[in-house]
Amino acid sequence: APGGEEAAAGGGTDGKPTYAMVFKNTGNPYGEKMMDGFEEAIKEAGGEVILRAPDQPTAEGQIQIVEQLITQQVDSILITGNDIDALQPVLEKAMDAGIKVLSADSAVNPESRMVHVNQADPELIGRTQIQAVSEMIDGEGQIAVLSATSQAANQNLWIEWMKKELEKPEYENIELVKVAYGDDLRDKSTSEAEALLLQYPDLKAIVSPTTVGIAAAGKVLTDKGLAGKVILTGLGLPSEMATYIENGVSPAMFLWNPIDVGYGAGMTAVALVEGDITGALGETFEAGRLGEKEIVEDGEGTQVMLGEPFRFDKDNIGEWKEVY
Amino acid sequence: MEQRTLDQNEYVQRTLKNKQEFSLKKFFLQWEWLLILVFLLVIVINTSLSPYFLNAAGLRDATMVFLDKGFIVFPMVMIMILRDIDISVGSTVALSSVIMATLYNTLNVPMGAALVICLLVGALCGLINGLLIVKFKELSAVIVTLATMILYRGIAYVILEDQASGNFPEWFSFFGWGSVAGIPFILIAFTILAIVFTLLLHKTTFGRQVYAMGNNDTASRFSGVRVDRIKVIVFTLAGLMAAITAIFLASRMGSTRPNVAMMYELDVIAMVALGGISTAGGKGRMIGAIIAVFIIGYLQYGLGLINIPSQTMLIIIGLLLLVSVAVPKMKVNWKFKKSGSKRKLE
Amino acid sequence: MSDYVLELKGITKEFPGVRALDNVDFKLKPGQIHALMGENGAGKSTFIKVITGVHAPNEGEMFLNGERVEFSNPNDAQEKGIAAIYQHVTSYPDLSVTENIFMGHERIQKFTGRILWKEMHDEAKKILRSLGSSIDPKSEMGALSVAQQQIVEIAKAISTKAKIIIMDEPTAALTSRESEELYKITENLRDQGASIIFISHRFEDMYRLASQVTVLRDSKYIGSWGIEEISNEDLIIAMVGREINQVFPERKGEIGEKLLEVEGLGKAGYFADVSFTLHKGEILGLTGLVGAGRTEVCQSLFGIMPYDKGSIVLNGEKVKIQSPKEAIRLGIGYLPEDRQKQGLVLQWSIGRNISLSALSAIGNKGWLRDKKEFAIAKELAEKVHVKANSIFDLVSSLSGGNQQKVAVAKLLTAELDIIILDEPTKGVDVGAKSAIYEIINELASQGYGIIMISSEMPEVIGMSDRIAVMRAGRIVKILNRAIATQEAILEASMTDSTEKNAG
Amino acid sequence: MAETAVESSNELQQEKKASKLAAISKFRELGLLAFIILLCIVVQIKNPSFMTLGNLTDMITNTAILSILALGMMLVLITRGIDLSIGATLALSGMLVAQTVSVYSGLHPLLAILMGIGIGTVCGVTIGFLVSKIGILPIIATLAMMNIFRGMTYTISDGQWISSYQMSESFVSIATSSILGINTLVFIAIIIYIIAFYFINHTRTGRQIYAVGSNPESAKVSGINQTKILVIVYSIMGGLAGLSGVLWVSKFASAQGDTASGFELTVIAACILGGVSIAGGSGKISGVILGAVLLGIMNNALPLMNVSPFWQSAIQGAIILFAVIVNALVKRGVDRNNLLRRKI
Ligand SMILES: Nc1ncnc2c1ncn2[C@@H]1O[C@H](COP(=O)(O)OP(=O)(O)OP(=O)(O)O)[C@@H](O)[C@H]1O
Ligand SMILES: Nc1ncnc2c1ncn2[C@@H]1O[C@H](COP(=O)(O)OP(=O)(O)OP(=O)(O)O)[C@@H](O)[C@H]1O
Ligand SMILES: [Mg+2]
Ligand SMILES: [Mg+2]
Repeated sequence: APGGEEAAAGGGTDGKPTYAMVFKNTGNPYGEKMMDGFEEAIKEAGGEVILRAPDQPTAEGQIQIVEQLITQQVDSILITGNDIDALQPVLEKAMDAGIKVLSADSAVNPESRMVHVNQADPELIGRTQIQAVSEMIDGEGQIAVLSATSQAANQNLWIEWMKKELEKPEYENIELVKVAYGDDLRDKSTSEAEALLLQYPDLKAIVSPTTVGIAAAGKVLTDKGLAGKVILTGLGLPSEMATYIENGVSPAMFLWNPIDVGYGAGMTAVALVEGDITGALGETFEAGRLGEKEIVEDGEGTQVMLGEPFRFDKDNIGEWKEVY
Repeated sequence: MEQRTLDQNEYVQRTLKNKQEFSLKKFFLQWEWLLILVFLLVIVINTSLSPYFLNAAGLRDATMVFLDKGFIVFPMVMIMILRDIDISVGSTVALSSVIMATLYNTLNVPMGAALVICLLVGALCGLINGLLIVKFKELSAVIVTLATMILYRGIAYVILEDQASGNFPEWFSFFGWGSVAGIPFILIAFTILAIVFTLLLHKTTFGRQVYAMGNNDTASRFSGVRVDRIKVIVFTLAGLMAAITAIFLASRMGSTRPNVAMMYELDVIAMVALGGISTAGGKGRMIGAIIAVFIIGYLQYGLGLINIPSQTMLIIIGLLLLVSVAVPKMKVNWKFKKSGSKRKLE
Repeated sequence: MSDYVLELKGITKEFPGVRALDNVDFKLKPGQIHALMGENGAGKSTFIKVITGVHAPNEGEMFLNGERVEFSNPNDAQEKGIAAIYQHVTSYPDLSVTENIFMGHERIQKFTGRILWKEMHDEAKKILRSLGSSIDPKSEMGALSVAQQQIVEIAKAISTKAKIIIMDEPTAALTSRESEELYKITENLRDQGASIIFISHRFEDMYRLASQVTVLRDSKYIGSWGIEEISNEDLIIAMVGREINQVFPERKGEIGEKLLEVEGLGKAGYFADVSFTLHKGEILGLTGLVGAGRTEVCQSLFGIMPYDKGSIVLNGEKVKIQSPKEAIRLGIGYLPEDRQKQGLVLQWSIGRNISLSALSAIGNKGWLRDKKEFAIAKELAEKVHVKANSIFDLVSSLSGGNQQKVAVAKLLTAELDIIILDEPTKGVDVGAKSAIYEIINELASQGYGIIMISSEMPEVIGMSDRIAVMRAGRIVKILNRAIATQEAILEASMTDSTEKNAG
Repeated sequence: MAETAVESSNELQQEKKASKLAAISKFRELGLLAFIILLCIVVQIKNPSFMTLGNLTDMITNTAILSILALGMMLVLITRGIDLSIGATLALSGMLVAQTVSVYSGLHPLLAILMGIGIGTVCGVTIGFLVSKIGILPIIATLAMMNIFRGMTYTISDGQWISSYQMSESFVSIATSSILGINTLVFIAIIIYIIAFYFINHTRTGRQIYAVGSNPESAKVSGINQTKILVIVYSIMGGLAGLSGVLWVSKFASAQGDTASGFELTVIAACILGGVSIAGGSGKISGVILGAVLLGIMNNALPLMNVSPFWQSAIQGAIILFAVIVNALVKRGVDRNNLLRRKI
């Protein structure tokens, strides 16, 4: 497209480069925090920011938005994919138009992006949760996973790694009895959590690698007075989980800082636009307050790894719950 | 009402006119003019708000993105004229595209055949809806399609589980991305089908019977209209068009999954309603709904270009729907006054 | 006190494009049964609705017992003791009979506002029994037959203990026997001090009941006479503006070969053992009490409600009729009894209605052909003398009689042998009635075989060559015109079926 | 008509018999009830923990909100309307109340509930006004308002959720506490049902709702104020949705922008399963309860039966379809039987 070439020449409205971010859906505090971080990074670098999200978490909605961004000749698009493959054609179109495309948090496939910004190593995320739960239940007993939707790429990957970790001999007394899906809906997650408890009376722990699921499970365990009897861990927002960590239902859970993820992704976008990096393996760049980052391998593509999952427990939840 | 003052003895013999008088007033008071006005308004406002809006390439690409739902609008117009509703169309899109992808990727069926089967699956979904609705008259279309909405998507989940299926042949991307002489293929397909459906609804005996049923189902049956058959055909068409949407959507996304086209039905219903087709049945025209597709499409596109948050977009579209439906209600009064004053002048 | 309980002066009511009432006067004396007559579309029903506050008049005044009143809604009228039985049954099909009777004036407990169901059921039962009906007050209104619903409507008017009761064509759906019942009720009400306005197209009703008659024509007040002051001929002239010489016209054609032979037709729960024959050019009257199942038999022949027993032989060939489309193809046409619900698309023009059942014949390979359609519509509409400006007039804007003519015209589009007419003159004025009779006769003389359902005794006797009498789902007697008398028919329709002597 | 005198005693007996029969056949949801019982038996065989007190309590508690909403939807459907905006109304009221609670943690739970009802009622009155005064078709008015309310919820929440730590103990305990040994949610639902039963069956306004739906034309002639009735009905629906918003947020201890998105379809499904007619005029509380219960059982039992998550939706769809078809067939059977009984 003719518009694309202009964009490639670095056209913003007033000369400043424009950076767009497209999150999964609107009204998601995790996404809001990521956007905050992204904005912070872009402001530091002196660019314009566009923050968008469809009202439903669908790839179709994101495609529409990306089309609009292409027309606006932005310089870079950061996307948190609602679907790993479905955005490929439109993102390829964006790249053809000279726009720097990268994903963060929830990846799109390597062909659709130049680089992915990974909040934490999926392997590490999966393994850490099993290590934690093992410690909490003294390496023995039944555990179950309560996930988001059955299609959620992130969650599925993490669950894969959990299963791998469980193959290690030190976990031979731990049995993963079921992976349930609460579809990130409050009511469904609650029913699923209740069903787990009923179906497996000897259940020792629930691992829920999703914000809505872990909070719903926390609520169920609290209401049923099962604190200490059935352990809860996983990935969740500190604000949502504060109550259940403070009341002992969940001794600890994990997450990374979405502000940092957004910030890191913003810095990566800036580096791409300014030509410091191209997304090739081995390149390094200065990621503001996060220090120097290197582009590493990620299957067939490349990624920037931000850190390890952060552990929240009684000691630190108080300060973090106000943050996000 | 002049006949009242005519000679009463003329009671028995009387000639009737069979040429319809052309009334300019009536012509211009059609709902579609209002829609065109709204459409122009959308264009003007968008152009003034964003320098990128009146950009041929951008407009063309935007058209490619929002038109896929438009295919379902055609049969939905007929369904709503019939006083029914079909909320399973989104699920039909998912199921037919998932089956198409599975056939091609897992069962190694040639893509051409997979496309045909996709259309057949869509039509079959619609046919099942139609048959259930006419065989079980005590169930309304809402409940039948509500159940099949869950069922069809459920089957799509059973087939593909948590997987996406893509890797279509190169040429398949033509549907969603290709152009002929600079005009997007999807726009060409949409235009052709728009003409076909407009003719079908307004120029054929079939369309006439659809309107008859929408106005008075019983009287139509008593007049020898095969009401069941027509209903089944219309619902089958809805399934077929959903399958066409499925093809364009899968092509555009390069892959498909069980959760595509979520909530499409509500968007489609909104477009049809904005197009002046009343869910009370029997009224409205195809052209209105077609204009409505473009109004909503370009409105969303234009608002997107100035980066209005999607929550605000929701509110704006809701208001647009309300206002445009409320205005003609007030038009009645206006028309009344207007015609009164006119009469004095004549 | 005024001499009149109700007096209206200079009432004018306009609808968009229609002046339904034009400077109409009306006076009702206490304890009087006052007939209101006029052609279809004369404005009678509209006038009633002005009285009951459903419509507000554009001009004019209304006095109740000499006192000026203005009703803004039907509740006001009800409170002042005016009750009405409207022309088109205004029931709530999903609600119980009791509720239908008491809608708008439920018995409620003071303070709590609780509805007193038991009291209402008992009262409803009492009123229904006093009307000689055995309807269960707890049953659902929609499950009742049209006649039964009419009774409930009457019960409703009685239950309000109204001083002025208005009945808009209450006998339209009733047979003479049931009408007789209604006459008694009406007279009883009068004797108890109520004043009654009675609208009907049947002269028998007026002569039997009324002491005063007021005529409207073309929205205007024509005059008001004591019943003895005006002759039948003058009254007809006042109503339709011309003379109608003979109500049942002479017929020319003769009866030809056998067209239809029905043998042992039955449908579980509706009718059984129905056998009769129909010849070319013959009019077969089908009568009986309301609810006898006449409609069901005919709808079976037309494929609406397929029969499950028996056989139909058409032109010497055995046929099985499953759908209306098939029936029409085989040459059977049906004029439904409820023209508004079953016969016509009210929101459509005359032309479109006429062409609806012949679309495939008018169209060309599925395409519509406007010219041909309009030409056919015009021809047929003129043939049955529809009174309108053009074939593009909406059917909803026509009066009842003209609507009925459009419905008849619809039948003539197809190539039919047999025409079934279900209550073809229900609620139709004298003028239109005689026009419809003429049409029927003309059709018969053209060689159509005609089955005519009717509850009006003079009509059946005046028109039919033979008369089949139904009772409780069976044909109990078939009478020849020569021997058919009111008494013979009544006897047949009421004799217990166990001692039936089939004809 | 008037054979009363002759065969009065005979008729009386027949009448009694007939009315008994009618009473059975009047219970239109017979097929549904049979289906539910059958389903329960199947589930119980597959997983014996289904019929335990604990599980039943969970199930009923989880169905309480659905059943409250279904009641309001029934009234709307009876008037020939539909309300697609309730999910959004619920979210809006839940979010506003949660925000209020997070600021004024001392807010009495009762006030929070009243506030929710108030917000919902305002939403409902708006819709009622659009439908009755301006004459916009309910499906379109509520579709539009659904967008508007949902957009407002996102806007006022600014993308943030209100989490359980921001809610006071007393607020969260609305959903967890019990009254007279019954969980408060269930208790509220029962109270609402009792009030509704009285309102619908024993007050004039209640009956007028049916009248308006059964035949709007006659309602006009009977002098029923349709505007009033429609506004009342949509306000009740709104009020119940607002109440449900508070209960929802309290039950899950979290308020999100996308709370209960798409829930309106579940609610409508419950109503229609329960025999409420989309065409208006008919619908009974008993039916709606059964409809809600059937959906509740499905939500509860499918996870229990260890059904693959990929099969859940297909099975759910099939069950709904099957249930309505069975119900229709049973109804047909009853009607046919009645017909055959008629002697001809
Ligand atoms: N609500 C309305 N809107 C517009 N026109 C109306 C309305 N009601 C009646 N009319 C018109 O007013 C005229 C008088 O109608 P009305 O029903 O009062 O006649 P009628 O004397 O009762 O006839 P019938 O004997 O057929 O019942 C007719 O032309 C009719 O079409
Ligand atoms: N006691 C009854 N209980 C229930 N339904 C009845 C009863 N009696 C009659 N019916 C039904 O009521 C309907 C009869 O109504 P309808 O008035 O149409 O009969 P009809 O003989 O065709 O009379 P008409 O020609 O006047 O319409 C039929 O469906 C009949 O089966
Ligand atoms: Mg009238
Ligand atoms: Mg009949």
